[in-house]
Amino acid sequence: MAEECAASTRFARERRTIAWAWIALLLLMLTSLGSAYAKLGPWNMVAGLVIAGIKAGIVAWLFMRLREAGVLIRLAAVAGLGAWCILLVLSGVDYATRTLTPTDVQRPQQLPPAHGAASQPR
Amino acid sequence: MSSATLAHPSVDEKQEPGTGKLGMWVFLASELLFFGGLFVAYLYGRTHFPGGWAEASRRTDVLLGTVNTAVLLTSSAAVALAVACEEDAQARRWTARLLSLTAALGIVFLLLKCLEWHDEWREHLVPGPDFALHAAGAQQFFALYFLMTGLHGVHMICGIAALGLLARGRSRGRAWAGARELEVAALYWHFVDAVWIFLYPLLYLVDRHG
Amino acid sequence: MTTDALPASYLEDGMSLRSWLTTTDHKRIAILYALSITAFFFVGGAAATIIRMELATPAGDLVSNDAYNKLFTAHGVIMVWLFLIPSIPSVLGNFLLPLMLGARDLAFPRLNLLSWYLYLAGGLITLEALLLGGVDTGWTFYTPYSTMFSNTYVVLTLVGVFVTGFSSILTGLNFIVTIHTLRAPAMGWFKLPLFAWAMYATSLILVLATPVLAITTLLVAAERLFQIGIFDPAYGGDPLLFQHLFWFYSHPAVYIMVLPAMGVVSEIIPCFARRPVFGYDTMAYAILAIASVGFLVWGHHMFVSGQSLAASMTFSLLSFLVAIPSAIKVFNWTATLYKGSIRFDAPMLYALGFVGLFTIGGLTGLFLASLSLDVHLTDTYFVVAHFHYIMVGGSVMAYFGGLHFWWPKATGRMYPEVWARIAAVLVFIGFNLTFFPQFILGVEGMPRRYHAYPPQFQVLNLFSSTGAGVLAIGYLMPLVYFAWSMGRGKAAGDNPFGAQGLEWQARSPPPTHNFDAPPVVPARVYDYQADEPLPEAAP
Amino acid sequence: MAADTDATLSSGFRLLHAAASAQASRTDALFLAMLLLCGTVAIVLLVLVVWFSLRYRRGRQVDRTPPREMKGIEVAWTVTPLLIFFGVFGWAARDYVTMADPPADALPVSVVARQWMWKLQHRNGRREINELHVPLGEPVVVTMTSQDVIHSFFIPAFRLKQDVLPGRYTRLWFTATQLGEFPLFCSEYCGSEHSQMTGRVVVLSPSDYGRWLASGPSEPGMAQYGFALFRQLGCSGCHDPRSTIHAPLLEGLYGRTVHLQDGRSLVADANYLRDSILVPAKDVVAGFAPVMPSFAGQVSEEDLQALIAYIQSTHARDATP
Repeated sequence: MAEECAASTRFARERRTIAWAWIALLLLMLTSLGSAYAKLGPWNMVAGLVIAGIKAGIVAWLFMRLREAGVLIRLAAVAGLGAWCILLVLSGVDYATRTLTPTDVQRPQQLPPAHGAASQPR
Repeated sequence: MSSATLAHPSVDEKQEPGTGKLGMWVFLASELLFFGGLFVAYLYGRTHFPGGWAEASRRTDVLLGTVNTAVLLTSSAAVALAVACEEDAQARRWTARLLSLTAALGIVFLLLKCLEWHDEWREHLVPGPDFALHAAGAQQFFALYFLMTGLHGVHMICGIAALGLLARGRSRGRAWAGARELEVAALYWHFVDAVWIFLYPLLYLVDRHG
Repeated sequence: MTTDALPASYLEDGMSLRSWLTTTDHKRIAILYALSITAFFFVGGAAATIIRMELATPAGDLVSNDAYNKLFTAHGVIMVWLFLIPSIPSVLGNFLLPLMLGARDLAFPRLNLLSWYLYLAGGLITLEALLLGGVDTGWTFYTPYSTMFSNTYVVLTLVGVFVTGFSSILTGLNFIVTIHTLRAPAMGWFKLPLFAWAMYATSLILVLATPVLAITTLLVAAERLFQIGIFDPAYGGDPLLFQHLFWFYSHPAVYIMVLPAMGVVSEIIPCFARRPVFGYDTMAYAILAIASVGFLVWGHHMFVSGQSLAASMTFSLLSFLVAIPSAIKVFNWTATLYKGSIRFDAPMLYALGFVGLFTIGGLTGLFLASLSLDVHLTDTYFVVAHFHYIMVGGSVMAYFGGLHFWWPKATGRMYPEVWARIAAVLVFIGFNLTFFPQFILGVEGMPRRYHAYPPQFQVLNLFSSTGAGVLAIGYLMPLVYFAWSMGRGKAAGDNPFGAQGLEWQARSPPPTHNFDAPPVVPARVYDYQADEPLPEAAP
Repeated sequence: MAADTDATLSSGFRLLHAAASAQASRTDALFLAMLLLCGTVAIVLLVLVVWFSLRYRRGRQVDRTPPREMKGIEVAWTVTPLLIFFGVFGWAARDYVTMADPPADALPVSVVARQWMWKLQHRNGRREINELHVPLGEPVVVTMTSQDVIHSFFIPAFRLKQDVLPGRYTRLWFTATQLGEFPLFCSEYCGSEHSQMTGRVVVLSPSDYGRWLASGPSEPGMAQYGFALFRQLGCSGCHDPRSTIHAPLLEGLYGRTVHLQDGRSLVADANYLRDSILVPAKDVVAGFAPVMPSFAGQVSEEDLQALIAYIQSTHARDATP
């Protein structure tokens, strides 16, 4: 008997967290929508991404149960995020510090003919 | 030394509790890198052509986008509830219904998405010779828009198929539709939802006040 | 050969084609991989032979320039994705990992079979693209040439690469979960053989880097079919964005190719020197360091490509850091030989060859990591020689060493020792004769991927082409005597080389469920005694 | 550092190609330092491996008591390479930075790379194809862009290369320190004739350079440009004397009377050449099949004139291959 009521209280608690998480997600979505209409300039993107980060955090922490997951599962999640950040940060170093002197592309008069290749293999 | 008991993973990995979940999490890490490449391309475009991208983003249908996001967040909550119900003796009977609800919400999402794509196709927003907008980078935005939402759509279809199968298996009490398989499928669904959570602001909310 | 009391070995456990093609036994899947990558190895090798014959003379007179471009692309694509990346992980890793961990099979046996079918599908698609007319963009698919100016089968090849990449992601996933969950209970992380460590680190890279290749091929295909304007400057795209995404995968990919080789060598040298590996913990940390720092250095491929100065400086510094763990490993292998009792069987010859050639490959990598030297040396034959020293001198030598070392375990028969040693020496000589002249060609400024070249480079190119002939013979010999040994090789005992490791506690060839009795995990890993006499099982 | 250090091991054999620019001597110095450093490390390791292999081979009676664990040596051979690497990184980075910013008074040359040729233009409009004349001892900055794919402007003798990208400018600067002619390569794969996209850099004394710059026509040799097009459009595939395809020879065609398939005969003038390129089936030469594809829509006016100028320039020299 004892473990049943323990299980049912656990289920009740679980149900409550899911409900609250769901409401929080919807509210965050609306704030994100609202923030887009405010004139924040570059901060629009930052706000959008921060709110999305919080929503994704809720989904991962509660729905995907990272809260109770072992260190191994958390490591897997962090490893994926970390690798992507490396790609972003280091290619960002290039784009941030590149002195770009763009010029319009001087298209040649015509694309070099494919030496009479009838079909254009794709 | 104690003689090592031989770990006997029988043909399907039922024996070892953690392998399925760990396997899915490692797979989701690779999926995160898969979408990550697209997000890097997006950030390149947006930082180099803010004007063109803002104008192009205003042509996306923010209402449908927001409704779709709500639908997907609800479906994510539903599948989380299904996983919780599966672990509770009394509530187990709700699992199959909640899974079907999640799959149904997924289908609703895809239908709204196709509707949105059709509108954009009609307004000549599909990159090509007769592309409507002429701002620098606008065509690039819509190209990435279709690529990202298309790729996300493909992942949705896989998720809906998996959840549908599990719902049917669960309602018929099949062995392969147990709590562990359900949790793994739910992890995948939450990931697809998390990707959309990032797609929503990046594609629809670039610049609404302009 | 197996006493009838014990169950049949995995080879005789059902000989029908169906049993082989629907097997989920990791050992059979390893054999399926071995056969398929050997086939692709000889296709890629054939392309290499024609290239070397073409380059024997300055004028481009053997094949037309388009044919030459398609040949070196085919050589690159096939060797990288269809041979090198799957070679050690999918063949030796698949076969040995469960055995080394004392497990019955990998964590997801059916996923393992799916990996092979995906690999085969990807390989056949790539081969089809080749037969239809080939692709001439180089294995690097640089835009805007690959997206706008090449009228060859680029998209079809990219689909092949995408599918093969997906197969290697699944293999990586399988290995990571297996090493985490299916180790024998007494086998802690620091009792894992270094080969298992290498498989773990390689799998991390496979899982975290290959998806970026997949999305890059998708973007190139989309750009080529629908002009999405991500890489095409006319629509505001940036060709360097492609290079960033491509090299983010492709540099860790070269560690995917060399780390398993390091694992194999770390198993062979202690066994034939009868000495525990020098500094086991450092070696394990070095493997993880190579895998993780390997993600930070891709920009050294782009020093002259128009990348910003600050980015080039950052990547150059990080590239020097990634050289440290590799240096440590080479020092540790050399130190392992100290006070050993060294035997020069074929696996040991290949392993020592690996140490020598990988050292030269690694050191020349330092030349390319230094910024001002790279401005002169990149895109020349210096780079071609550098990566061939690491991939062919390193990974292929170690792969052959591993094949010889575990051949008795896989087939229950010994390979012919004398012929194997001749082949090893021939490969070593042929390799050096082929690729060392290319270092000098690179310093003198001969650019890469040239169909015809100025006459002053001919002498060294002639050396290189003759060396390629010797190398080709060296590679053909194992094909012959391995086939011979399948039929009439001497029966090998369960542990012909007196090696440590759980795989040697199983029978040769092992039964389908690997161990008749649960293996005993030794207290210390690589517990070799140099001074005790060797069991006389070996010839 | 003498201006033109040559690392010549023996008199004949030249390890390093002639160093003909200020940057080249600095790069060569670092190259030699690295060669010595890495060479010693490689030799030390080789000697160790061979010595251990011989001394401790199986069956040889020698002391094999296992050595005690030496943590110190492991730290040593981690920290020492680290310090050396920082040194090398700093040296190389210093040179790289000087390569990256050209002096203000450098002589500007603009380069447009297109599939399989280099088009260069000097300050006063003097244009060249696949050739670059530069003065000795004066810094020259080359500003480059590409019309199609990525190329790479590579001069081995100057130890310099720089990729040339479409849609943006990239720069490369040097100070030539040796007179003479040095090969120019394209070192980034750019398609079928990547290996033909070569040229030369000619270093003249400042006075000769001044005379050369002022004298030549501002237009590049139209015939030169025509010849490059003749090859690039594939005409040489058929009309080249060595070609296996049965096509009329164009050497010295201009001004010759041509007998056509339908019995007519006419003098091969510019219009005839122009029509034969755009509508080949109109005037088929006697004894030849009308298989030539039309190039209408693929060649602009400027290309046509260049092709015709090229054919004019071939005036009846004997068609030796």
